[in-house]
Amino acid sequence: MIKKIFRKIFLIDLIMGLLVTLKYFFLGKVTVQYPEERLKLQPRFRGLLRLYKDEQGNDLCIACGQCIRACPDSLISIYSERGPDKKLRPITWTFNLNRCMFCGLCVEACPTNAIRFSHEYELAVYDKKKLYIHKKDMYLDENTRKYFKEN
Amino acid sequence: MNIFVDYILIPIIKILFIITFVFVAVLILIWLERRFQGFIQSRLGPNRVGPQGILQSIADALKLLTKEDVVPHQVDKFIFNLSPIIVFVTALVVFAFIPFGTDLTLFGKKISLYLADLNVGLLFIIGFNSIGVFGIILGGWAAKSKYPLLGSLRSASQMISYEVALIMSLVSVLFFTRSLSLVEIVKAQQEMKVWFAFIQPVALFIFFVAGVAESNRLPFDLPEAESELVGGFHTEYSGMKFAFYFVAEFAHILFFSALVTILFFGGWLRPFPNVSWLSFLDYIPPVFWFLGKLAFFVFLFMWMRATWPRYRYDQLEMISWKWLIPLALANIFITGFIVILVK
Amino acid sequence: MRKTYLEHTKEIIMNMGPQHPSTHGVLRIKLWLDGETVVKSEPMIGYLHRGIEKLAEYRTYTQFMPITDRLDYVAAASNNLAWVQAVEKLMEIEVPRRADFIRVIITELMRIANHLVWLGTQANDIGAVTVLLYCFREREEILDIFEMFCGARLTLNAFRIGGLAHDIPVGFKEKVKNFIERFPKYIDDYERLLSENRIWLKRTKNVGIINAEEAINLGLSGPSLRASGVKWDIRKSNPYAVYDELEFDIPTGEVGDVYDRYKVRIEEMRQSIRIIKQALEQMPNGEIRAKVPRIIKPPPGEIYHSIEAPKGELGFYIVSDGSTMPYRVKIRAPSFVNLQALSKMIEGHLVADIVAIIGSIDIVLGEIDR
Amino acid sequence: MNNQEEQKEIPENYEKIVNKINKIFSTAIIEKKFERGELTLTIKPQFLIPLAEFLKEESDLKFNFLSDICAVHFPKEKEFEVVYNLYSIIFHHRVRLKVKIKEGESITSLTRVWAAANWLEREVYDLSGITFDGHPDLKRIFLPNDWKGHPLRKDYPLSGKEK
Repeated sequence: MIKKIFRKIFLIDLIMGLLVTLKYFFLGKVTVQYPEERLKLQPRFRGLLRLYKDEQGNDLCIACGQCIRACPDSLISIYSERGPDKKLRPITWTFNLNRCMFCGLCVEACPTNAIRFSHEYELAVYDKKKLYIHKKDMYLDENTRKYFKEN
Repeated sequence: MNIFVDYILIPIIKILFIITFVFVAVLILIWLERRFQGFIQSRLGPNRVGPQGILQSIADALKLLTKEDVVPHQVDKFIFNLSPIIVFVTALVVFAFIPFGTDLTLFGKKISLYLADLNVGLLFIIGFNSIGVFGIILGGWAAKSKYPLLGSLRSASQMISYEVALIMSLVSVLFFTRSLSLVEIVKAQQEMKVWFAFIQPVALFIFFVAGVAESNRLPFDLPEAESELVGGFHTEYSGMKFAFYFVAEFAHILFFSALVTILFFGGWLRPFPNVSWLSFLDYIPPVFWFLGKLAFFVFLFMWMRATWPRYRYDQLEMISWKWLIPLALANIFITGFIVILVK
Repeated sequence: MRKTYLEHTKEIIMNMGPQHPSTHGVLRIKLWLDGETVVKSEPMIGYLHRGIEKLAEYRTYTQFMPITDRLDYVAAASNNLAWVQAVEKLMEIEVPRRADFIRVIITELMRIANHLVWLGTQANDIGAVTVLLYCFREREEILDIFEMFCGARLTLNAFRIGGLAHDIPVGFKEKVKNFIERFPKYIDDYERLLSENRIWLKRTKNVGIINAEEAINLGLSGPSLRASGVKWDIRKSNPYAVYDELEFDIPTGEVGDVYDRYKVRIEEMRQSIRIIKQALEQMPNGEIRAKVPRIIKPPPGEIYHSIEAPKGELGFYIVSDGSTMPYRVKIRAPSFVNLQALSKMIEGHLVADIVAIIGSIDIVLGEIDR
Repeated sequence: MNNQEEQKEIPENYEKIVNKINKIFSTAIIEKKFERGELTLTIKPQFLIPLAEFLKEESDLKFNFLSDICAVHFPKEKEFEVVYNLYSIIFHHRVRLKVKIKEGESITSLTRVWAAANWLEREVYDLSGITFDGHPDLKRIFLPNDWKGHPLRKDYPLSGKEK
């Protein structure tokens, strides 16, 4: 009982709280200064959807439409034609980044691994039309990397 | 000595000095609080504007200056504009009587480091301080919307109850000084060779708690409790008027830390004034002692803000009426009794 | 509370929300105030109503999965788990044990993350601003673990009907083990900052009391109900996944005030640590997904499956007509029913207590408004 | 909905519930079904309140927790199925009561038996348009008060201008 009164009079519980905050005062920061320092992304990070080509440079995508059916909001639209070698190739491949929630169902549904998530997460644009990404901007190379940056 | 120099030039310089001191101190205080709280929360405070973010509060001030001064239509114009001024002026005026240090001899002229030495200094300060409450009450009321109304009502009752506790704790200190002027109080501590804090620990505790409540700082910051009343009494203010309130709040902190150092920790006296072998401490000019102690108490204000939760409105009143005031009264009787015994 | 009303004073009707710093989302409460004490209150919701149950009727069972993430966006994994297990129960699919263990680990980690968000915002509403930052610092580590596991930090969408989307990556176990060892120390820090603090005790003791019968009658569930002394946790009473093989105990309070709810949730975080530790040790090898047809067409019928979400009993009632899209999905959201008990808890308290009580029942508006 | 095999064998603890109900309300249960470990009883609307009170108060049934109320709309038969999911915290077992009502009919409110029903019924009223008589303040809970139509009906227009 005495200990309780002693604690109550000399505000021990309040001082204990102060000591905790003082401890963290000296323990140093945990935050990352965003534009200069950046966090390391895990390999499975789901960034922007990108279209990939095989070694010879033609599309991996065989325009089967699995991804269109898998997507909850069907944000991908493909117009395809039979190429000279009778195989279906996509002519236009538009992706509506506007309503994409990065759920990854399309990547999982694609039989030929043609679409995968890149590690880009700075996807802000000034005008909405840029969010409807067309085939030429879907590949991951130097000019598309600037696609989101230069605005 | 001609009148001009003594009664006009030097006071003006002192006034300018005090105003710049208060403004610069407040700006640094704002920046320091955000940095300090940041480090406690294991993050960096503002560090973008200027080296280590020092110019951050200047940037804030400029932003507030250029921000559009919104005056909601249903507001009572005159009082709405008047109340920030009241708060700001009272917060500034009280600094006139704070003695920063002993007299300074510059170009052969003895200059006292305080603007005026009223023999009723302390009474004047406390009186002026309670006028500041009007600013908050009128400000909240004039805004004519529900949240500021609640905020201002809360601040009214909080101020009154803690004003009583404040003054009573001072009374027990004044037994030993026999004069209300702050300079005399420090001199009294010098003669008695001991700080009042060691004689009157209870009064110190009450005074400090009441000081925190007066300046609306965290354990008692009901009137502008963000999480409950959105913005408390200054919800409707924006731009320069809001800056007045903000500066006034920090000026209050500065003022109460100064008062605590003067009344309880010997304004500009070096620690343990009577201990002879500590005399090498005399080389440090008295002003630094005063500012050092001031900084410690300001640090304490910020530390409390970062750590403790907030009291509820009625608990706040209960503490003052049921705990602080009876304690202060008992303290007065005991000290009075002891003083008579000693005489 | 003043019992006698003077003739000329009338109650002021105050509007708290929908944008208010402490209503945890777009909740609006209409308050009839007498001075500062609440006479009557009526929560108004619907500001975040997206018609998720209508959406469900026009999407296949796998397509609806990412939308369940958006229900209780603070604890997305438990929504996924409830949905996935409901469909598995409907189609009577047997999930491999390894998948069940990983699901338990992820949902328990999400429970800790949810309680951290709750503790941070609750403490911040009552005034202790630093606890919020400490909680989010620990939560950051959990989100990194999720990012490593499935690539997304908040809306995981990592479970699939019949198992998991993909197996745990290399180094996942070490990262989780590392987190578990350090985490109890952090909880002790929060306790030292808050549990004995007299201001915290004054603000939370005997505030927003609700006794056991009233709570059960009002449909309260989860930590808020256990704080009133009812020992009911779906993980123990109707075990799902592998909870029956793991031992942990269910913390309960006595009075059912804000302090008890605080104590119960803090203790629950410690129990989750125990669960994760056991699950990590006992996790068998093996494949992570059952043989599931590509297009999922459950037999016609109905199913009601509920799990112990961090906020209470989260249930999915699915009526299927044999097609690939559910005929009707009803989501029993714990926050929705818990919020109903709010007006009973608030009566007679001050404005400052409302903030503490809202924080203590831990509501998320995404789940309330659906 | 067709139910395939007629009388699947009901495990004895659920059988106990059915017998207890039949003993008192002999004609209440229209159809009982036991599927995937869940007992579903379709009952006549007028027996709703007495049966609910019985299930709640009965010593060894104690369904004191109303989990969920849901309305399923069948436009072909032009009827609604109001589904009550009950749970007993003491005995950890669940039962589901179903009541079939025609469109436009109303149903008695259960707020007298379980207070939890208050908002759940308001939600069903708001989204499916079934009125519950005896409900303390039956008004819309999610949608604005002047909203026309009830979204969760199957015949609710999915697009087009608001009429």
